[in-house]
Amino acid sequence: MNGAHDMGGMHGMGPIDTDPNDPLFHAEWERRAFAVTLALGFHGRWNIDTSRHARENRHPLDYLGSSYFELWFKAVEKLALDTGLMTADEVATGTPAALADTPPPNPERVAAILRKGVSAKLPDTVPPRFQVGARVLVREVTTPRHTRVPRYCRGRTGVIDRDHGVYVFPDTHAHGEGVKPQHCYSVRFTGQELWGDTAPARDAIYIDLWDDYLEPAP
Amino acid sequence: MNGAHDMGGMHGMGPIDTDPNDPLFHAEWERRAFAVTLALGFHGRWNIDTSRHARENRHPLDYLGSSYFELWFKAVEKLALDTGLMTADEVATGTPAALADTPPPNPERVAAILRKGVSAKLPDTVPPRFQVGARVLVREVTTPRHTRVPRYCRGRTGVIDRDHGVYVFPDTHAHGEGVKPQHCYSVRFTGQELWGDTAPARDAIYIDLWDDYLEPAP
Amino acid sequence: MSGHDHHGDHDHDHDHDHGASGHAHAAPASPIAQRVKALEALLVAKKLVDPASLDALIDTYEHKVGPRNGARVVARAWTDPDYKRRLLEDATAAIAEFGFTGRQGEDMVVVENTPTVHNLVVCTLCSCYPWPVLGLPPVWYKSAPYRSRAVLDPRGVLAEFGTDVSDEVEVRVWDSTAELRYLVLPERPPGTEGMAEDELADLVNRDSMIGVTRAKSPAKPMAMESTP
Amino acid sequence: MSGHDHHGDHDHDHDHDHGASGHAHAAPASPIAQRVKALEALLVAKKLVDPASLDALIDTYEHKVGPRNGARVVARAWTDPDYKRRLLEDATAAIAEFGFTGRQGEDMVVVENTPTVHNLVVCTLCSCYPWPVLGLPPVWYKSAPYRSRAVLDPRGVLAEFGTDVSDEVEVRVWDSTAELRYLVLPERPPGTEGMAEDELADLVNRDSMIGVTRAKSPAKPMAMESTP
Repeated sequence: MNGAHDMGGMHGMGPIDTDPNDPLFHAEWERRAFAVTLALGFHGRWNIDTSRHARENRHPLDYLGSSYFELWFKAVEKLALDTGLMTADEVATGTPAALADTPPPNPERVAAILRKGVSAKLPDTVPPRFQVGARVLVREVTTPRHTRVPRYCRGRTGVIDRDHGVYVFPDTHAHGEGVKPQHCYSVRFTGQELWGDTAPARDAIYIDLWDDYLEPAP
Repeated sequence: MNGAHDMGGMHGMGPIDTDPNDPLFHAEWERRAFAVTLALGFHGRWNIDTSRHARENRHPLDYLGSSYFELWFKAVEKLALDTGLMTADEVATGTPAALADTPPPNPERVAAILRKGVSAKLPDTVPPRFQVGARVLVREVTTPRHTRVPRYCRGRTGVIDRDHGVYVFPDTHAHGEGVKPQHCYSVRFTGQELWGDTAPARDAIYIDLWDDYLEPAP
Repeated sequence: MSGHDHHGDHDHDHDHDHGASGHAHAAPASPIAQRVKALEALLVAKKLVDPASLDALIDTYEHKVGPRNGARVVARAWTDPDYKRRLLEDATAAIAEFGFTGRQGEDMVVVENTPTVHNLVVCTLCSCYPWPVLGLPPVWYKSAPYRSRAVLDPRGVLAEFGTDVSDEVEVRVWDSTAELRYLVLPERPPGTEGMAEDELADLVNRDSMIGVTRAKSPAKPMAMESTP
Repeated sequence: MSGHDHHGDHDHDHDHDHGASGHAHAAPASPIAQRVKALEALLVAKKLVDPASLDALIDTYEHKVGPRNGARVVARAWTDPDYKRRLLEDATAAIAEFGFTGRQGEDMVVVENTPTVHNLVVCTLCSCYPWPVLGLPPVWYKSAPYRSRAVLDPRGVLAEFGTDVSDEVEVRVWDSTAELRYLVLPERPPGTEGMAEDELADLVNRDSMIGVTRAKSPAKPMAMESTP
């Protein structure tokens, strides 16, 4: 979706708070929202792409006006409701109507899950559509659904810098439509291609883009 | 500037309130903010492009979180301060430190000013860079300053549909750098050029663009 | 307003809200209302604005200049082929024949709806709108939902206004990014043969000249009751 | 937070705020704090989450996993050319040699700063960040000012962090739009010849591995006082 989360290139957002001692959490509820988000994810009812879409899919005022962990909280609450992990009635009353089928992972199991991670890399069974060095044009992808191609590079031409291999395709994965295996590349764009002649001649932006976002440059 | 005002193509803004009986003004202060904005403009201390930039040049949360006449009010207050029509001290105390040099126009004079308007059209002394029917590419113009080329058409190709003649160029005019006379055209873009293959094949978007925004399509 | 409804100011307007005593009972003023009032008072005290002129400005655009102007232009174009030709060739001059000129309508373009083309006007970057023929824009025209989607999904926007446009019809969206102001010339509704210009003008509402709706159809004559 | 400062929650953290009685005096909880608490309580009651696991998750990412991990990787690369080669060729495997693996670092890429290239990492679309080597991202990394400008004006962003990059140097910005996670290998500071890996790791701070700063220079030896 073309939402407020797609921020690359916006003006007017103000200065960066560069304080190196700014804490990671500013309140206890942020810690808990963070932990609850990870812990509920262990049930496997949604994937990272679904989760990202739940955070970004909101009115720009809501997105920009919410702190980061507020967005996490709003998203995990919605995901838990949408997937039936809990019901609106339970949230309203604070009382469980049903208990979990399977016990949640204990700390040891959690540590193992974190160490292992969930790679989005898939077996290399699909040929790449582009070779390193190829000039590619980023297709216009306008969709109200989840996508990972930023607006600021659409319609622009870059060069394949490296082929990361085959990865899960977020545009389908976020919506329960499978992983659609395809190559993901780091594509190099000059700053001037993206921002015009006033950009420094030596700047380049590298963006990770999937086969489905790209076509051969004319 | 790439600000929240440049809304074409955004998702997530919610439904349109299509009620045909929705009033033009929702409170008396909106009427007064509207009238004060027009009346102060009669002093000629700023032009419409300066005024538009004063409205749009703010944090996206401020822009999206303000009602339309709130933006007008914030802008006219800033313009009056920036141009010295009033001082911050006068605003703080509510007491005039100095009176206007010239009396403001009375209602009869205002009516005449409104009837006459201020055309941005200039004498046809500059040749057009493009002919009707020419294919043009919209240049990437990224600037923190005022510009009227929407992000959604930058880097895209269209066709000159009509030549409106020579007009004031807002990108310089907004910043007190003169009118830079040049042709302004209505440029036709297909919906698919702007939004991709999923757009209806028969849709077209016409955007008014100046010579400086365009180059011949390759 | 440009954002969520709850960010707009939908206070009831107390201008004409008289209680039993015959006096207005105003709610406490909002912070923005207070700031606007203070600014106006300062500017009046500094003699930078004439209070009578402020009232005249409001009266002009709230009550005098409005879509009725545009409707007269449209009705004339429907009934006078020569006027229609002039209107499409040089809209500014043709509209000036009615005396509709000036601010935010200095340079006009009229785009014609036909059986194969439907036009829609928007200003994605702010709220440019042809004041001399339509008055001030409605809130929705200035709002984020319309400005964001009119160029992206015009058929969806039209559907929201209850306007169904066939896939065979080309939809043209005009984004008012410059100082040209656009007026849509709606199609003349069927069943209006022989109607006078004034009657026709009654069928032309504001939204049809922005292009989000069609002109109204004439009221159907009442079916005669059969006598028992 | 993603917007203005005043939209973030900068409540003082009362965890360790003990009064004379030895008990914490908490301020009244904010609405969001109450909602989070209520959700957690419900999920615990439903046995969907294990309270001990929640505590462990927080402890892991607040205290155990952090930039010190990345610093060890960098210091090794500075001192072991063979390790550096492996790190640039297959970052995931080379980093796993330290046992730094897993969530949000499953597939790593390391980009090297040189006298002619300066790298900077951002995630414009959300806040992707290499957790196993850097821990959780700082607030500014997740915020609108950084995400909007890192790709548009990287030199301006670097200047805001006090990092001056010569016009002769190519600035490369890596936008983490996919599941690759990027770590910058900073240049080894001058004056560190002969320093041990552990000492070198002390010079490698978080921001230098995101690419917004350089690694720290070693503290200058104290000038010896001349005896009177």
